[in-house]
Amino acid sequence: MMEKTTDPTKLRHWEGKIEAYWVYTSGKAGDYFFKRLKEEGKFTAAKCRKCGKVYFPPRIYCERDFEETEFIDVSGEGEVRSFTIARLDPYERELPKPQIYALIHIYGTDGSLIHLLGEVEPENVKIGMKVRPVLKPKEEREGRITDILYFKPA
Amino acid sequence: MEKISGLKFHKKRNVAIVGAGMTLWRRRLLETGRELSYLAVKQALEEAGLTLDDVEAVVMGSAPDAFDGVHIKGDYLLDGAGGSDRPYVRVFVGGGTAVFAPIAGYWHVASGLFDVVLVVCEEKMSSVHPHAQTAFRNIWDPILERPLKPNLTWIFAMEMRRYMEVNKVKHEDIALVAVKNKKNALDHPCAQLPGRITVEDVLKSEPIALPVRRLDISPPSDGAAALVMVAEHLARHLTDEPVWVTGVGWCLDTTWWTNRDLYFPRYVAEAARMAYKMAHITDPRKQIDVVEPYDPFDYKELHHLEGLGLAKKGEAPILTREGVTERDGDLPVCPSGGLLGVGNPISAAMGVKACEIYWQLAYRAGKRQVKKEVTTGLCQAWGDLMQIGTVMIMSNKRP
Amino acid sequence: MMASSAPSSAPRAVKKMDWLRACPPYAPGTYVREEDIRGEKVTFIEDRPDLRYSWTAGQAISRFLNGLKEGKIYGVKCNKCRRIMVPPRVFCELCYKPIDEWVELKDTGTVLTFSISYVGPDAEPLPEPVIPAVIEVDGASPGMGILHILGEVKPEDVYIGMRVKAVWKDEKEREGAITDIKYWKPLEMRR
Amino acid sequence: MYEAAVRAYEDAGINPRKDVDSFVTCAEDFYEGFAIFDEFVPDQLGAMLKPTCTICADFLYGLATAYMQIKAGLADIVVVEAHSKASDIKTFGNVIKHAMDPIWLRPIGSAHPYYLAGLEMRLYMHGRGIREEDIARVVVKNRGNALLNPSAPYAAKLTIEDVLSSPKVFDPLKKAEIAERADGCVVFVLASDEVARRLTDSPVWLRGIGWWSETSGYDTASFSALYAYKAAKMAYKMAGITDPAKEIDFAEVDDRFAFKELQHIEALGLAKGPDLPALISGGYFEKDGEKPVNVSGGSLGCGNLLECTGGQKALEVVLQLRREAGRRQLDDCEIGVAQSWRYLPTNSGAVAVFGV
Repeated sequence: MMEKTTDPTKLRHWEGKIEAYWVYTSGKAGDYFFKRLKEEGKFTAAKCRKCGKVYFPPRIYCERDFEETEFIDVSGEGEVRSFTIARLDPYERELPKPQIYALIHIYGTDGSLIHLLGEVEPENVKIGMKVRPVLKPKEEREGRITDILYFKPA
Repeated sequence: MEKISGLKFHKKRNVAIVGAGMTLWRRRLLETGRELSYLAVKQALEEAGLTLDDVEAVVMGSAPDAFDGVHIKGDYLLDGAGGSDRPYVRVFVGGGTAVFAPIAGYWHVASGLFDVVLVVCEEKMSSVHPHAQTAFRNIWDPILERPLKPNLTWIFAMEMRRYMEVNKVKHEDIALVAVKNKKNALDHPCAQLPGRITVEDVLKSEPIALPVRRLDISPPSDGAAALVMVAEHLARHLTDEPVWVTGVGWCLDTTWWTNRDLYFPRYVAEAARMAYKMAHITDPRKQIDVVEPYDPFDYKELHHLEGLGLAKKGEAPILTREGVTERDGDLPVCPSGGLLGVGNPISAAMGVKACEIYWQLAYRAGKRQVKKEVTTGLCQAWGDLMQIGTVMIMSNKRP
Repeated sequence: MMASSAPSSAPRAVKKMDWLRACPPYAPGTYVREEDIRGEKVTFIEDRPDLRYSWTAGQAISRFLNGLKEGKIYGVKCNKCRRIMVPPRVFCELCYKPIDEWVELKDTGTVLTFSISYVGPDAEPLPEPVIPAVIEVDGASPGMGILHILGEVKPEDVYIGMRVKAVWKDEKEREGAITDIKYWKPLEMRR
Repeated sequence: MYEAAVRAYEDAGINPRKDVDSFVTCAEDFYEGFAIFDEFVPDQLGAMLKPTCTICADFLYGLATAYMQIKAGLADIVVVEAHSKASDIKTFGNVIKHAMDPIWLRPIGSAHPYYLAGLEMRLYMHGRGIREEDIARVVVKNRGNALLNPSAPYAAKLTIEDVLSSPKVFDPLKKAEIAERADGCVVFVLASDEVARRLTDSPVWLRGIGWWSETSGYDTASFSALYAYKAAKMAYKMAGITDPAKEIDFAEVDDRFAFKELQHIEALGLAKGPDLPALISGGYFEKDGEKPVNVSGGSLGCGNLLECTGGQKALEVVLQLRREAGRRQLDDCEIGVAQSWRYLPTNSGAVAVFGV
């Protein structure tokens, strides 16, 4: 038998990282949604031409029927289905300020959006609470989901 | 060398392919990976005359998560691939996935668990930056190789040089493959880099990692492809021209690639041996009518033809020079235009490998249809660190 | 304004009979050029995640790296198939049994294959080409190579079968890494 | 990996270089820090130059793959491997975050992606009338069970108060309700009916296997472990089980977040949702209870083994059925079920039914 190294200082570790970054295109439905959000501040959902299910975030296809969808306008308002108060960052360190994440049902759609809540204290958030989106000023918008700063009580 | 056992074949059930589809292949597409998968699946289902409701299970084939830049990529792509509300699994053997995903589809059906299975392959290589090759930084051993700052092309270049040295092959002969495949791709509606080039063009193109030059390499692409596989009793209902899967094989060689002689792909030979045994093929050169070997680099087509036993060692360049591998030749090779001409979205290469053989055997390849009469075709892919061979044999005659 | 998200390049549903005449595939998809991204003609998002790992080297590679620090190349031997292997491993992949002993190899070898690379890991052009090679290390069984770099030689002078020798970093600078060998230099020239 | 494989081969009395027809590994690239992990698999398993492949899924999906290969007539003996080298990952939160949709979800806020579990937990409690102490009991039970399991690194004697007072890091989710990570490896050898009978007198049979995906997006997800319900339905059908609450003797379910155990118990049909609070406080799922769940200590006790989670579950079921579970051996068990989930942020999972 080969002798074994038992001294832990002699057993080696090798530090490394994934040296890459990524650029993601928003996709066909996403590109349409974000351009409208950026330029007009409007929200878009997608309705299945066959079963009528309304997707939010919008998609170019219905995931159940594989039929095409058509874009429809929605207000962007909705209500809180669930929420959590997050206190840790991805490194499991305390966040400087807790963040309230909410799963928001968007009115006029069968879908939901996960986003932050703002202008509300954690203890006042309730399931079923009506909320509406707060957008960045038009000149600061980049055509990204972060153009929505947060949702606030309506 | 010890005798190694391979797959066993007490075949239980015949499996047929009844539809295929693929998207445009380009350096970058607007669509997300999910949307690309949807576009390919939609076509495949239409060709099969089925709806998503009929699909019982889905197999996804997608290569490194580092391309798309999504961890657990299979579950991210799920809904676009038609995986919602049904059994769904992703398989991944590097570039070999292009033929391995349909092999996995085969066992889903052959096992008797499912009658209709969708096989989807997707790759969005444009997401990773600064370059598609960046994703390949992480294929190397992090301790022994990454510190030497390797580029993906190195292994190919070293394999190509070894192949040229042992078999006494000239670069001119290898370049003929790039010329042929790019020309074939002129007839492919999805093609990214079709064209008429000469051997001179290849030999004078920019050096990347010699002996590999720019035109020896296939381009990185975004794209998706899909196949529909069904059990025998359904195939007859759906179409008069099903294409049957008659043989499969796959084989993974040791991780220690620097300990192997790279001139011959023994993993491809082993995988082919298994597939031939299952398909009852004893003389592949005579019994196989059309072939789509994996051609990410031009020399790879030759290397793989020899691994598949379709040419003797060192004979593949001669067949190419004599025009045997042209679309109107005796053994058409990469009639689709291959990866060199149509593009190389790693796993989605299924579109020009398994899908193309299906179209050829169903006589649906249009302008790409080979001249000779075809009954049996073979597709093959390769991947990892020069390690894996995946082979599938199809026939338009029921086994 | 766009009324529908229908993929513009895909025709409407084709009936089954038409397929016999139509030549698949349809090829839908929307091509985006590099300048469309740079000119922000399409929306996109960039992410630079911090993904870090600390890989355990394990018994065999730890000893190998520690050996490099001392200026030695270690291999291992399997007494069943009698192969002397490098890089070292704790078990023999052919016999599927634990390795039997350590063997100190020489720091000379033979080039099995090589490339002349004009690009770095991200496909970026290099100011000077580098010459990666698989080097069969003397003292190990035939064909047992490692990946490394050649130096002190012009690209056009390298050939398969060339005898080479490791050029080590200064003892003080060595850190127990594969780069403790700076490169391998030729011991001879053809012609 | 090598050590686990050697033990499995010795146990089965086989030589991997000669007897095994096919090898299956279960891995995801970013859990490993490689771009193509498949490369590094064959040697350790004795699989060089053999049919070997990677499934990007949990260990139980690997069992499903092996099952299909055997049923399709491609193989008589298949080896399935899964492992976790979680300690190699320096930035686990970022790795999980990398699995989120890059356009719609990843850029939102700057919290650890565990917040997704916090959202789901509140939705679940709200919908089912589950209280925080019911969920805390899961932690007490599982980490307590782990005291009898020598492989479990997170064994502890806790009280409900200990758990309830643990910081609400993703309110209502508490720190103590999140399984810590661990390293480990599980290797199984599967054989066809005929070959299994030749190899041993007392094989454990894989009676049923099911896997299911609900959807990929949070916008269409049920947040009620529908994936486990459908996967179980598929596995039970195969195993001929019609009344799981009666026919199944014990279960190992995914409990990487404590509330998930309750969700999964319900999905597997082991108890009805409204009865859960009473059953858990009555000790129904304890080691000496009516329907023991996670006797091994579960993931809360054994650690989050990433893609090997299903491996830990399946191993425990097999050990129990073989009466080799040592001090935590259950009496009278003939049918056990193992269940796993593909972790955040997915809605997919698998179920395996084993019997003697």
